[in-house]
Amino acid sequence: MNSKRALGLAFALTLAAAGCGGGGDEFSLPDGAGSGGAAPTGPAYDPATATAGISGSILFEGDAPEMSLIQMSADPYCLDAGAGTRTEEVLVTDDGKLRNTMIFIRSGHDTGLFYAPPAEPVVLDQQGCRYIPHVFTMMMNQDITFRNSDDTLHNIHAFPMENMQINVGQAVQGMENTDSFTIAEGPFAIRCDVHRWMNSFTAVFDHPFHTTSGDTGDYTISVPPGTYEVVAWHERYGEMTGSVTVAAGETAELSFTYSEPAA
Amino acid sequence: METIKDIINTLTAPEILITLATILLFVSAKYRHVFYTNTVALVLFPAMFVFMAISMFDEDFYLIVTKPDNVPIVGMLFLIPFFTWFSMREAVRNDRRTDSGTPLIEKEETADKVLTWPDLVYTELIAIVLLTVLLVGWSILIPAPLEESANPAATPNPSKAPWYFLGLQEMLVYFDPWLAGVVFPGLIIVGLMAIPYIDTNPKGNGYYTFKERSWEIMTFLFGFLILWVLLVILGTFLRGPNWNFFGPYEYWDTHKLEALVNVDLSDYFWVRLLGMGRPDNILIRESVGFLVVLGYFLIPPMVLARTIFKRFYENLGPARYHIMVFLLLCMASLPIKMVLRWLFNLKYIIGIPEFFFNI
Amino acid sequence: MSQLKELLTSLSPTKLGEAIQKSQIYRSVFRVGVPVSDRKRMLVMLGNVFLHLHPVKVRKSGIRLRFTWCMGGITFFLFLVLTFTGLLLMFYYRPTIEYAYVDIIDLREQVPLGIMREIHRWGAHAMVISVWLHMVRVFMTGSYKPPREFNWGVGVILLVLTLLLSFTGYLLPWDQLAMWAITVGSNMARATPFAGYEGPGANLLTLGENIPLISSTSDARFALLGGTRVGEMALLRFYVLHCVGLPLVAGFLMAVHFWRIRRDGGISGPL
Amino acid sequence: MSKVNPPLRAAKPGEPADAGRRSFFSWMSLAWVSFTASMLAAGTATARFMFPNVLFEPPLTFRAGRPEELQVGIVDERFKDSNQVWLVREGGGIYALSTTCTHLGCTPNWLSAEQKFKCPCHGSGFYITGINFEGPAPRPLERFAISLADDGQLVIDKGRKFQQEKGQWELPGAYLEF
Amino acid sequence: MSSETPNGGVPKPAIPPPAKKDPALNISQRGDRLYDDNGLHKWFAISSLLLFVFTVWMIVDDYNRDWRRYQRAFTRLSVQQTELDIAAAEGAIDRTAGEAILGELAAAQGDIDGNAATIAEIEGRLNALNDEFYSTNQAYLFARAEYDVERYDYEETLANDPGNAEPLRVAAENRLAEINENLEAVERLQIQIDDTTAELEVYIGERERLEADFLALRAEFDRLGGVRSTLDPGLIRTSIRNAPILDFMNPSETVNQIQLQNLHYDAPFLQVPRVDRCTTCHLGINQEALGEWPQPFTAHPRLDVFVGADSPHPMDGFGCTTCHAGLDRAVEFSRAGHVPENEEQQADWENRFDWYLDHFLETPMLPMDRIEASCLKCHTGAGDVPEAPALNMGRDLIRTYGCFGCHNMPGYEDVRRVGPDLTTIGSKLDEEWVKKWLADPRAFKSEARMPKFWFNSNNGGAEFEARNNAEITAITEFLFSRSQDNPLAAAAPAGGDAARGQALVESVGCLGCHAVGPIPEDPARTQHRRRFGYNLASQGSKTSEDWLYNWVRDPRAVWHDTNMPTLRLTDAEAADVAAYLVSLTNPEWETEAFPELDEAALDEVTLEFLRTGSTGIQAQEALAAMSLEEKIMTTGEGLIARYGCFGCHVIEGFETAQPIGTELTQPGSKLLNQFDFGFLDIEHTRTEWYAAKMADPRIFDVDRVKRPEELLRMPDFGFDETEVGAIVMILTGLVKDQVTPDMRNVLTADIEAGRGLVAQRNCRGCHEIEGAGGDIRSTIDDEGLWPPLLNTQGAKTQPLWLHSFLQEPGEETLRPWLSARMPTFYLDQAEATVLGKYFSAIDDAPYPFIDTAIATTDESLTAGRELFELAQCNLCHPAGDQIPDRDAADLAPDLALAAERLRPEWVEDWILDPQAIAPGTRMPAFYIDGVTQLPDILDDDTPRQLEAFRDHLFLTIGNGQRVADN
Repeated sequence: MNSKRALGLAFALTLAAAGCGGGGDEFSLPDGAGSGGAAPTGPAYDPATATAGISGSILFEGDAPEMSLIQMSADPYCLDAGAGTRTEEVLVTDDGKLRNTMIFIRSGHDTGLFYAPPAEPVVLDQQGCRYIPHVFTMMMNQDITFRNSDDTLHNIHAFPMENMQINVGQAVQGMENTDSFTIAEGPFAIRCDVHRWMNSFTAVFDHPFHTTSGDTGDYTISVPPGTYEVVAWHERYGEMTGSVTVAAGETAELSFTYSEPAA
Repeated sequence: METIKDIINTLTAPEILITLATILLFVSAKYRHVFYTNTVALVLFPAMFVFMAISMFDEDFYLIVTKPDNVPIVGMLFLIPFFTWFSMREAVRNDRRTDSGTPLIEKEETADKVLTWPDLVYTELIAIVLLTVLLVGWSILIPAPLEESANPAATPNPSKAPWYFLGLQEMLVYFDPWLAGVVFPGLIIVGLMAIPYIDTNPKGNGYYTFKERSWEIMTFLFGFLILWVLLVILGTFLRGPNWNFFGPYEYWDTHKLEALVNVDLSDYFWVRLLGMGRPDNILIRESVGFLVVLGYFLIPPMVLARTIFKRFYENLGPARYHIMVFLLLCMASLPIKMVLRWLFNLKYIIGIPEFFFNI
Repeated sequence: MSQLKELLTSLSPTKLGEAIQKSQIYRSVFRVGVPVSDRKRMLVMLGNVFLHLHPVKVRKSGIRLRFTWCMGGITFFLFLVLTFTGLLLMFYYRPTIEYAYVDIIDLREQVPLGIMREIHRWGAHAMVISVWLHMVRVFMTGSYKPPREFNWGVGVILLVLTLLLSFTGYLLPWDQLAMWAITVGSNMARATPFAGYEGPGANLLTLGENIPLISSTSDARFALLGGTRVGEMALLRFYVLHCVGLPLVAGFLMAVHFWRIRRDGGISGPL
Repeated sequence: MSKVNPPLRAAKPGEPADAGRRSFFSWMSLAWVSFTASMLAAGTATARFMFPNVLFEPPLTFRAGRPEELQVGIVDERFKDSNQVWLVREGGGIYALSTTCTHLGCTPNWLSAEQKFKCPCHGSGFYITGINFEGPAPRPLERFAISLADDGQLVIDKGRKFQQEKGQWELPGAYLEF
Repeated sequence: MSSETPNGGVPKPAIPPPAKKDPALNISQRGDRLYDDNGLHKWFAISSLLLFVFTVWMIVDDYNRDWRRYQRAFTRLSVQQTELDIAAAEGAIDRTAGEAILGELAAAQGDIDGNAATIAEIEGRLNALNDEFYSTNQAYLFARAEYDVERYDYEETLANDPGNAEPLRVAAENRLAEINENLEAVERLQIQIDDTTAELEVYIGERERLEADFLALRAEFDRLGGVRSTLDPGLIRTSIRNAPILDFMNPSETVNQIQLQNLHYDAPFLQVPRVDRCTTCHLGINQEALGEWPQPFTAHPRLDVFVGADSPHPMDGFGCTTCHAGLDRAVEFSRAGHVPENEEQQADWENRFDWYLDHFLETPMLPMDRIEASCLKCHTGAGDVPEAPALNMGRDLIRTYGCFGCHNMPGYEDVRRVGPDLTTIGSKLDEEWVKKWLADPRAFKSEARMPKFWFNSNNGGAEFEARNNAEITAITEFLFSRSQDNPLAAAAPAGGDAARGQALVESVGCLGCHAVGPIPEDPARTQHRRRFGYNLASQGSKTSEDWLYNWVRDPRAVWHDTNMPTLRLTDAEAADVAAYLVSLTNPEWETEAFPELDEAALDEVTLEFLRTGSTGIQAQEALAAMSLEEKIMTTGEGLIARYGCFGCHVIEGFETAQPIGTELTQPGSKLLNQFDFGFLDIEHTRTEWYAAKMADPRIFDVDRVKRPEELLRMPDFGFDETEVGAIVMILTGLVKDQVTPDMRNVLTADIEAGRGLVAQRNCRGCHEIEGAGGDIRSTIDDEGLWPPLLNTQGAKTQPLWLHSFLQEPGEETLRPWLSARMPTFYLDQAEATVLGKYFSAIDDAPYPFIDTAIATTDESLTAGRELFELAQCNLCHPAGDQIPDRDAADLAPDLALAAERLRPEWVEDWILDPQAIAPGTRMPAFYIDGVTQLPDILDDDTPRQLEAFRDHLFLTIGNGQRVADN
């Protein structure tokens, strides 16, 4: 007589009220059933608190690789407007510093804060069939304006993985289009479908602590005091990381050295 | 021919038909010596046959009568009057005998006994054989009805209960289903079973008589013949689509309309009599109805006990008397409600649709 | 030749009859044998389980057709016919929605002696009429008066059972007439006071203010039909009642009825 | 149950007069009490047996979306084919109309242009309220019971219908104030 | 009866005289009693008590069902959840707004009390009007009823006896007049009533509005309160309504069921509709919010695809057991056929639910990893089933490995044999290679599709070695003896460069179907499609360079029935490819030598064949008389018949032989007792048997003593675990319970036929069709060089052009920048039409006659030219002869072809938003969200600009017809 029947007999003998809730209590609500999961809308970040600073330069050892001449015969306008331009993959200043390198904070900043995107848009210009600037950084939801200063057809085609792909054809000189990226995403390329050789690199961050080594090869970032993990990124030589601690009012120095890997 | 049919159609309207039948019943009981004699039978029944045969030529009448399931009711049309006539004739002859002092018909033969085998058993065998012949003949001649397969989506119009319940369905025209369908049938059954316990009259036990039991017989005949058999016949032959009334020779036209102009008692009292709107509170609105119904069930027993039923009250004793009167009042409520409906278009005496409580 | 002739003569019906009656089998079955003498006529009544329904002697007035119209006998006989034909029909009729109607068609079209259905149906109608006439006769002759009042009560119950038997039987062919007749008939059950969900008082039976106990799935009509409408369960339920439930009860009460007729002094007559 | 008649003979010496009766009494009463209890239990169990737990009928009640989804004056035909019901919302509330024409049972169509239901079989015409105003239809369209479920959805019970000519359109359940 | 006493003469004791009866005494004291009354009462009491207890036990046991425990728990959880929601709703009530309204309400009440008198007066008037309205309306209704009757009477008499219809008409007329009069009175009253109510509204309207607002504020709170009280109306009430006998009146704990009219219970010869009662315990299955609730209340995953009311498989239409199987009507855990996923779940179930496997249940529930099998019931078409990757993989594997060669399976009746044609084996291979290949194909190349017949688990032992080799030798020599000559067209020219060949193979498109060496695992589980072509590893050790040259140049010339298309390689290219392929060798395979024939073993095998059809002695004699050659021939032929090689290969003399495998039309419904589990210790269910069989087909011969010819013959395909699972999915999915046609997901015939051909030719190797395919992409990293995406292909190309292109793709080079070439598949007319119809059917574009004539205006034509120049299309697109001087990789399709290639309306959609049609294309976007980037032409009206583009393309550049604008 299996267990259920025995239970029934015992039950009958006691003539207990059959209806009272004897249900097993091994069932319980999953935790957090009540509270809705809204995004942390913490207090806004106050730029004034960025009293400390991190600066340094991107050094380059050995001689820079020879940049090849771009063959622009496909488009007559580019042939003369962009005559003699070379690829800008590796540009070294005459005092041995690597240009067009991104520097940004990966961790150490207060992620609970809400970082408002800067009001003024980033401008990506197309002059002489090349992108100016070649490498830049921006924040999510910050506007980016594409300007076509050439008298030929350009087609800006950004290839992010998370964000929506941006694809804008600009046939008329002086045309401008603005758009924005809504999700923070690591470095990705922006290319022109008409002119294969044109490309530029950008990265979208959810905080303001990012810059490029620009033309000088040096950089400074102002941050609130704290310890930070700093990352340098170059389109050909990849990523280097370093960490630095900086107190209020001080500027810590952090430099990175790249070199051409042995053939 | 058409005019006769129209006259009959109008005559068989429920209000006329039932009143005529009741009058006929009481008159025939009063002049039973005249009515219940062989000559009357010899005239009456052949006349019915002839009337039925002639009517067969009207195809509407033919359609209704020859519907297979209506055959037993046509049979009843002949059987019930015959047996009523026969039992009344026996009663009349017995009464005549008791008046003249000669022994009753049954009395003469009560003393001598006969052997069951063969007299009773043999006659029973013959009856069995004859009945089988009747049944088989009937079965051969008339095939059992089988209409199209049941289809819940298609409601036939009219959809009637089996023929022996048509009396109840006819009552539904006048009463709400809870009364006509449940309470009254219950009372009929209980009332029938209570008859021997109410009827304390010792006389008339085992022989036909009318004079000695006129009251019981008249009540029973009125209840059975008029309120049950006649309503069954009316429900079968004279009720058509939308449960409208159709004369025996009338075509069952589904579009025929009867003006539904029945009004509740509360309407009459508040709107028609006092000319004011019907009060919102249910109890107040229906207070009139309650008064009438309670009055109906409380006052008559008191009054009758002192007047007409004085004799009954004495030899029945209070308990039996009140049960009898209550049952009588319930039975009488049907004809009363009918009359109220025919004369004043009265729908409900108490009308509380919110609680499905309407009388 | 003579043996042949002898054999031929012995085959004559009368001799044959005698030979049979002498055989042990015959005598073991019919204790009394052909009731030729009065004594045997009485013994045959007493000895036979069916015949001993009647007393050995009866009053002449009691069995006058004029008096009893033989309505009780007719009703009982019809009941036997209906039971017999009903049993036969059960061999061909299947009480499911898919087969009920087609089985009845089969009975009409191809079942040998399918007329059993007609006999069953007309017998049923005849029985209803004969029961009513039996009631009329018993009432008109005042045979319900003491000592027969209990038997009259049993008779009324039998009348109701006959009507119910006919009512449940009416649904089984499962055609439009049947289904809608029963729908109309069962709609009255919906209005029973307190037990029907559209009857007065039903909305008083609630548990707290929002749990109605009597609803379309828990009232008298639901019990009668086994559902909220005349469907598969109703057909099955009516089939069981019609073939087993009601006949058993009716049979039982008939036995009581016959017994009380004998006990209360046989067919009524003037004292 | 046989009546307990007093013992005729004198009780045997040493045996208390009523001892037999008390022990005797307790057993018999206990017997009959438990016997009747068992019969009652068996009786109720049989009665319970007659009420099926599960119905194999097509469901008469169904849920018909949220009242907010209906617009005033526009006949909602979403449930016309599946459940043979139109939902109509007017200023004061909502009612559910049966799609069976009261003439011979065909299914009328809603003609929004002429704001009326028109039966294709014999031409009966009904207003948006269901009242018949043309053609052979003898009675207005029937309305089904409509109520609001606890989760805010409309519940239509086709088991209970309301006929205008019997004044049932004012009964509770025929109309849902909304 | 004999008179002597039966017990051997001893007289029986005298019978005691009857006891003295003293009637006067009490019944219990009289002498003539057998039992003592008191004892009787005692025993009667005991038995009655027992009866009572057992009756109650019967009632309680019937009542005490498992699902009640779950329903009570579910109600308890729902109540808790509602209380949480109520708290949240209460928090959400805007307190301040509430106070404001209450304040206003007080004020409104104040001014109502102010003019109470006027309000009372208005209400009085209103009541009077209502009363009057009631009576007049009643009069109107009665009049109208009378009118209806009179009108009917008039009509009826008019029809039947028109003579005296006139008076009735008059009566009807007057009645009509009376009606209108009443109606007018009713309407006038109605207007008055409306006015007075409006008047009243002015006073009390404010308060009502405020009350309504206040209620609206707390509407959600009140609603949830209502929900809470219906869920748990109090312990006593819930206990009463669910008590054992009383639970027929409106119980809250009930068995829930779904009736499925057109899905039938899977029992032989029965068509009983399913009635699923799973929702009796799985109460929250279709409530989205209960995603994380504990089992059995968890909501069904992916409610948008399954179970959800508006999903393709709504619960009311499909129920649960159609896909999950199990006993539909059961309401108890084990009887419903729950099947544990793994061991420890089984242990857990055993102690929590007393779980046991119900052996009488033919269809236990499918374990979650086998659930996709049920999709086959409705998705019977050839196409891929969405959301069922394993099932699609199984279908592809069956088509690639040719199971239908030996087993007849539904849907594969007319598919070609998968293996190469052996009638000309001599001209391709040598005997030594074939012998080593037959012995162990996967030793030659790991991705070989040829299954292993010898040296498996039941004939791998040492004692079988000689025998196996003898059989292999016999078969090989038999095949070579029957091999016809198949001369090669030309010898491979010298100078084929392997490096160039490798570059060609990796770029020209071979890797769409073939792979070289092991195939990397890819997450979307489509690597099995890269086995469509034979793996090219160690090809050099197999065929000669000449053969390869001829084969690669024109495969059909070598084998007319091959699926391999030609890539129109030039002779030089073919030579390079041949050189590269021949360089892929398998050195240690070549060094190995196949063992010599052991004649004794051969005799043994030959004897088996001879014994069939003749006695042992005769067989011996025949054997002795046979020469070695004859032995090899008879054995070879017999073995081919036994192993069913003709199932996959065309072999001379076996073209019409019947497949040898068991019939697999309804493997999913095969009765359990028809499976021979042998001595294997696996769970006795269908899925376990199939899995074991697929993993090692000879496993069931383990520990069995069998004569060699009785050994299991199914070869070992070397499937890995996922492949075994995929094939078992198909086998368990092919069940016998029919599903009515309207439930089946049968696509149109065109799409079915098209999908079949696409699968047969492996178009998905390169192209992505209907969302799946493009396997070659994993071998090309530059997105621009991927073969074109074929979605909207039907709406894009003109049927005539597509038809000719498919048959002769070589004529036009559409995309010069692509290195991969569209191969020629030798498609005949019928096959090309099938594909044409298929693509049009997917995009439901008209087929085959379309109207490409364009009605336009001159203004649009000139605008088209301006737009063309502004957008500088000629930067990338060649147009007939002007070819932009950019290297081929940067060129776009030639616009001159547009006129007779593209459909006009597609061109407009393409230019409007190229990314929508082919994500990742390099075509610039000239319209951002419909706004043009080409200003001041046709006043920036996008549709007209698109038409202008189209006119320019079709009429100016191309030579399309222009409808004469009359």
